[in-house]
Amino acid sequence: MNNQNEARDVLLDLKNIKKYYPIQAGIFRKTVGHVKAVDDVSLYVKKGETLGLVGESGCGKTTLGKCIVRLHRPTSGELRYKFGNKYRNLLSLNKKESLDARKKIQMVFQDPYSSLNPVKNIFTAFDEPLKIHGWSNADERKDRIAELLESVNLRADYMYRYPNEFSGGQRQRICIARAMCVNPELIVCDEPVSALDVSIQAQVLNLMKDLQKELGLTYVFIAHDLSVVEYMSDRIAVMYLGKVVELASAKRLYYHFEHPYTEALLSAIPIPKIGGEKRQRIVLEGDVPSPANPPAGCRFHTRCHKSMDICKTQAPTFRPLKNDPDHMVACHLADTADA
Amino acid sequence: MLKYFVSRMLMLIPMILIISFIVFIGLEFAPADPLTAMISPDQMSSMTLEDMEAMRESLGLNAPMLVRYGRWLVNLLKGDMGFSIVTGTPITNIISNLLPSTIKLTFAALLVSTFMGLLFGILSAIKSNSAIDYISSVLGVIGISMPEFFIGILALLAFAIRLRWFPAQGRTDVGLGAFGSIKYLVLPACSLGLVLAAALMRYTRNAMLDVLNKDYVKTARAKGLPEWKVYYKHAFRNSLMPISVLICLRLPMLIGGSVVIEQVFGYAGIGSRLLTAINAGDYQLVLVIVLLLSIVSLLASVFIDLLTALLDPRVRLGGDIGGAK
Amino acid sequence: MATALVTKQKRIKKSSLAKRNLQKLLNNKLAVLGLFIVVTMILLCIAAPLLTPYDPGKISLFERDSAPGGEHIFGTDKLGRDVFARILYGGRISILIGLSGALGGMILGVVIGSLCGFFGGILDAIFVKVAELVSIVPQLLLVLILSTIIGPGVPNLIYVFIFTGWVATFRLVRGRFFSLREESFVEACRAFGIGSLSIAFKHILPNCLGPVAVQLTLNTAGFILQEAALSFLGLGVPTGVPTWGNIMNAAKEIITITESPWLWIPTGVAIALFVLGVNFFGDGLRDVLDPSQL
Amino acid sequence: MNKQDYILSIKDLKTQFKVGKRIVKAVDGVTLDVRRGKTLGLVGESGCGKSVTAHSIMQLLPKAATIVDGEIQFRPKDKPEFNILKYKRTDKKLRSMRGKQISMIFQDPMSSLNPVYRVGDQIVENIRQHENISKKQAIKKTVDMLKMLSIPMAEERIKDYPHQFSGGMKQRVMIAMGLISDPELLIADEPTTALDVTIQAQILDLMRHMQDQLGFTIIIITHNMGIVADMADDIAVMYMGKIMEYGTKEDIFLRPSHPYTKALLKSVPVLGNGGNERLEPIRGNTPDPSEMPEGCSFMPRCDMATEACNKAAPNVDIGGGHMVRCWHSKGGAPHE
Repeated sequence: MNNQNEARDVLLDLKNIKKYYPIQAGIFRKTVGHVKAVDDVSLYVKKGETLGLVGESGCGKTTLGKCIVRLHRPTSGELRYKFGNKYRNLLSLNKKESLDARKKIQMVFQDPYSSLNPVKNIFTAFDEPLKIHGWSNADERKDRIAELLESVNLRADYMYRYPNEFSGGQRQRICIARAMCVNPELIVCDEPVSALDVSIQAQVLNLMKDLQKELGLTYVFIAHDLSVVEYMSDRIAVMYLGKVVELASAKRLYYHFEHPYTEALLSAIPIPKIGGEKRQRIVLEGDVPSPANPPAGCRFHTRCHKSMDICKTQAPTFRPLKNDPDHMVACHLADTADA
Repeated sequence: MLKYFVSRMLMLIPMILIISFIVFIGLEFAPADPLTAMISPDQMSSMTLEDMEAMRESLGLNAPMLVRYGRWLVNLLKGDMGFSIVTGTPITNIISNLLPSTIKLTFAALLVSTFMGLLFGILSAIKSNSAIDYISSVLGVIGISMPEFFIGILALLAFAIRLRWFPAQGRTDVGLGAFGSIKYLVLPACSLGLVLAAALMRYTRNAMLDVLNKDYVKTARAKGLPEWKVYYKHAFRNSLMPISVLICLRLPMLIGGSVVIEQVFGYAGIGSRLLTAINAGDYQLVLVIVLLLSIVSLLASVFIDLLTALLDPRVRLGGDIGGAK
Repeated sequence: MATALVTKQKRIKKSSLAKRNLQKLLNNKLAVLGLFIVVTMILLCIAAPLLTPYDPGKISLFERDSAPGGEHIFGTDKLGRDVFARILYGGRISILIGLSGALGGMILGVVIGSLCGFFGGILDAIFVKVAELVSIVPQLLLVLILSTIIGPGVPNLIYVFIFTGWVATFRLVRGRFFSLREESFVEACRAFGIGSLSIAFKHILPNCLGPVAVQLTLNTAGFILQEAALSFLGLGVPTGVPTWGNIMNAAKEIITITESPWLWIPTGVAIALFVLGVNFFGDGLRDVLDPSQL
Repeated sequence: MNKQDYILSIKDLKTQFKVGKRIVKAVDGVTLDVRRGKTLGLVGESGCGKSVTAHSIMQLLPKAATIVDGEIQFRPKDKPEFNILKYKRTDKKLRSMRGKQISMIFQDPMSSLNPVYRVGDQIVENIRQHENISKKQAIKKTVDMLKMLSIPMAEERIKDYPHQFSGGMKQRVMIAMGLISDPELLIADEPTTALDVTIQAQILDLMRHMQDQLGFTIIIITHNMGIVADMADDIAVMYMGKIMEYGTKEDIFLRPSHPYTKALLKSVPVLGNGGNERLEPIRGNTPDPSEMPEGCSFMPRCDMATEACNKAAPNVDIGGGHMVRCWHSKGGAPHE
């Protein structure tokens, strides 16, 4: 595996990540079950690429993102990250290493309004992380903050303003600048544009693309909007009820999807174009089942338009396709290597 | 719902135990001989010092504290609350004579304040930023800023002494029918209820305004319902839940206030008896009254809480409040 | 660069959050009125020796129970003490009790509330129960037992108020912490590896201070009313010390109520006016700090 | 076209909000015709006034808002037309129209249903407000409608409370409530914004299906250009309280003429392009609605802005009812 990682220039390797939340009930808060928010996910992120994570609400994409940034601690699994040329499990670091790792992996959050502390000005919001991560000179910090703000196309003297003086788009740019203040290698972007107006979304998306090119950043880009994810990502992982059901390059996914859920998701997205080829519309029935009590077998079988008997009992494994080992699917129908 | 009810009731038990324990500790520290509180004064007068010491031993007064606490609690549950060390009457008698009057008073005050608070609160929410709203808002702040007893004294002076509409002092149930005793209740209950009414009004106004901004109120209007139906059926019903939380929170204050108000009006309730007991150093009686009033306020809060839970299907039908997502 | 820095410094002053809130507060007429009442009354009480030549405790049997007018603006009480002087000097103690009780309760409530709100767990569970207990026993009764146990006196009354008054602030701070600790800005702090205590006290707590300040005004008002009620019953501050409640104590008798209204009406009005001022100010503060208002 | 072909004609609607001491012109002179039996998509970014326009039609505005000017002619079938704005918001005439001839569904199905009443009762309430029928009949009608909207086990589910429904199901209930009195116009204010894409597809499908069956008119309000492309026959693009461009779906998507419409279309990623084409963002921010620029409101962000744009732009018909509010579209073709 390590050789394979080296060959692919893998920066972050997720192995069998699970995140279960206990459900407690009664006066004695007895655990009566678990919400399986993320259930056995294995993925890798290559250096310099953008891995898109897409899925509907409750599919576990945000939880997975927060596990990567270690805001949540996975119930089990390994998070291997490449420090220099050595892979280390992020979940078994000592205090000093852990702080160092925090410098490497940062996050941009969904809601630009709650991402900035309303009672602190922008300067303070940047200053403290810089101080913690070794910027001891106050003047250097100030110059760094000015530089960061300018890099996201904001004026340097905005640093003395308070968050409520900025629009949503400006706030999100500030958040991106803040995430970058410690020179991270990997940024997990959790729905960074879903709270923004359409005309502002493009500003932020383009800014993120430019920064990536300039600084060689690696992104994990989480969103529910497949068109945005497709625009941003090199590879896309589609999640459903805590599991990754399909992983393929962005270019391939749209035309060569294998999983019926991907198919339905693609067909459900309204496209702002008319004419062109007529898309076949697949309207899924029913609602997403509760992750506390997922269906047996393939989790998608209750809504799947191609469901077979085997799907009800046996969960498909997540395997590479026969003709394209970089394209992985968890479906009994897919023509996978070992099927 | 049953589950909710039962768990709510079960939670009462430790609360009552803890309160009673605190009260018992208070009793321990009280500068009085516990023996005098346990033996009837008639019996006491015929006893010698040795007898009393023997009695002490036999009553277990020298036993460890926890044991005595247990015994005291059992006695309380049996209805044996001991004797007043000052007047020598059994406390049970005092309580059973006076507690109902106080409960009547607080209940009447609760009714008055709920009625007035809801009425004016809803009015000023519906007519927000109008003259009614402005006046009742100002009156509301003035209301919560007045000491209860000051309101009481003013009411006494105006309605009882000057206008002579109501009796100025005292209250007795003897020989009076239901209507007879209401005469004595009106002024104290209104003075006591006024402060809560003001607080409730301010709160109701905000709760109603909050609910009126909700989407389901817009839905109700979009159906073409007349305004009164929108207010009554859709807005008011939903604002009751936060309002009842406030009532629960304020109930102990109301019961505490009854002590003051009874004093002002010379109303013969447990509150004014409490004061006499404190001034006379009748600790056993003081603590039993405190315990009982606390329990009354606890029970009343739980009762209101359950009542509102009944209104909310999310609680009534159990499961988590968030519901199916 | 130097000029750039100067303009930056200017901006700090210009956009300081506190200053803007102060500006909003000054635009709120009721809040200004409330503040005016409170400050004026406090100043009057402090300046009591300048305003009245009388000693509030000096008994003068020749001038017993004299009606207002002449030398005594508000008349004298049954022992011939000047009522106006007693109200001014009494205000000192009543306000002191109310303010320090509320401040002490606030500090206690903020500390316990933020610890419980941030760390949760058993600590939280215990304090929630304690708070429930303290709030379910009628506060007046609680104060009654406590002052029966530890005895009357100004400091004791303040302790009792602190002990009973932290609950509201505790609930408030704890609740704010519970919702704020899920906010993204807190998660961002954690993602940077900022320590828990720093997050709790430097990042979350400042966001709670607005509502805490409002609660402080509510508690101050409440304690002044409670002190008055307790002393009115003769259970608060020892009768020798002039407080607003103690002055009102005379109005327990119907004869005083009807025949000597100067003994209790001015005092009652003083209490109501001061508490009204505090409440107006608190309401204004709440409006200013309400994030839903622009 | 005949006047009767338009179910609704809005003329120069102006709705203002009072925020503190400031006046916000949320809707600033909207003129719009809605074709009977068709779907009109009202599209724009947040704060552009699209929702306020819809709420003005129903006169369901919050208290801080006032309609200061304009005319909204509503032409129900077989009944005389009338100007909605002639009546006060609580007028009986309007009440009998709301929920009967014009229905509305809102953005957030989670909060649009009253949590303390049974779902069935909330729909029955709507029927009985407008029709004098027995409760039993009303319930039967409700069940039938829910069945039409493919809610499983409708007979049982009408006894449930809103919190027992999922988001998509709640929105179905809202649609049922809207359609139960057989309205002529359904106003859907961002009906799928709070829902997941697969559920969104269900709801949009359902709305189309019901329209085919019952033949009502839809005004769908959204910020999503994809949804209007999917649903609408006619499209109105709003910006800062004004309609910038109005035309058929083909006009807007194949021959967009207003710089704002063009910019909007270029700034959203289109599925299947795989990130090949770089998006072209609209520069700057949406201005504060209380500080509206003089002249054309899009001018500060417009690449084509010239001196002329300092004056309010005229609304020009560039052919076949394709209206554009821009100085540069005079005479039909925008000149560079």
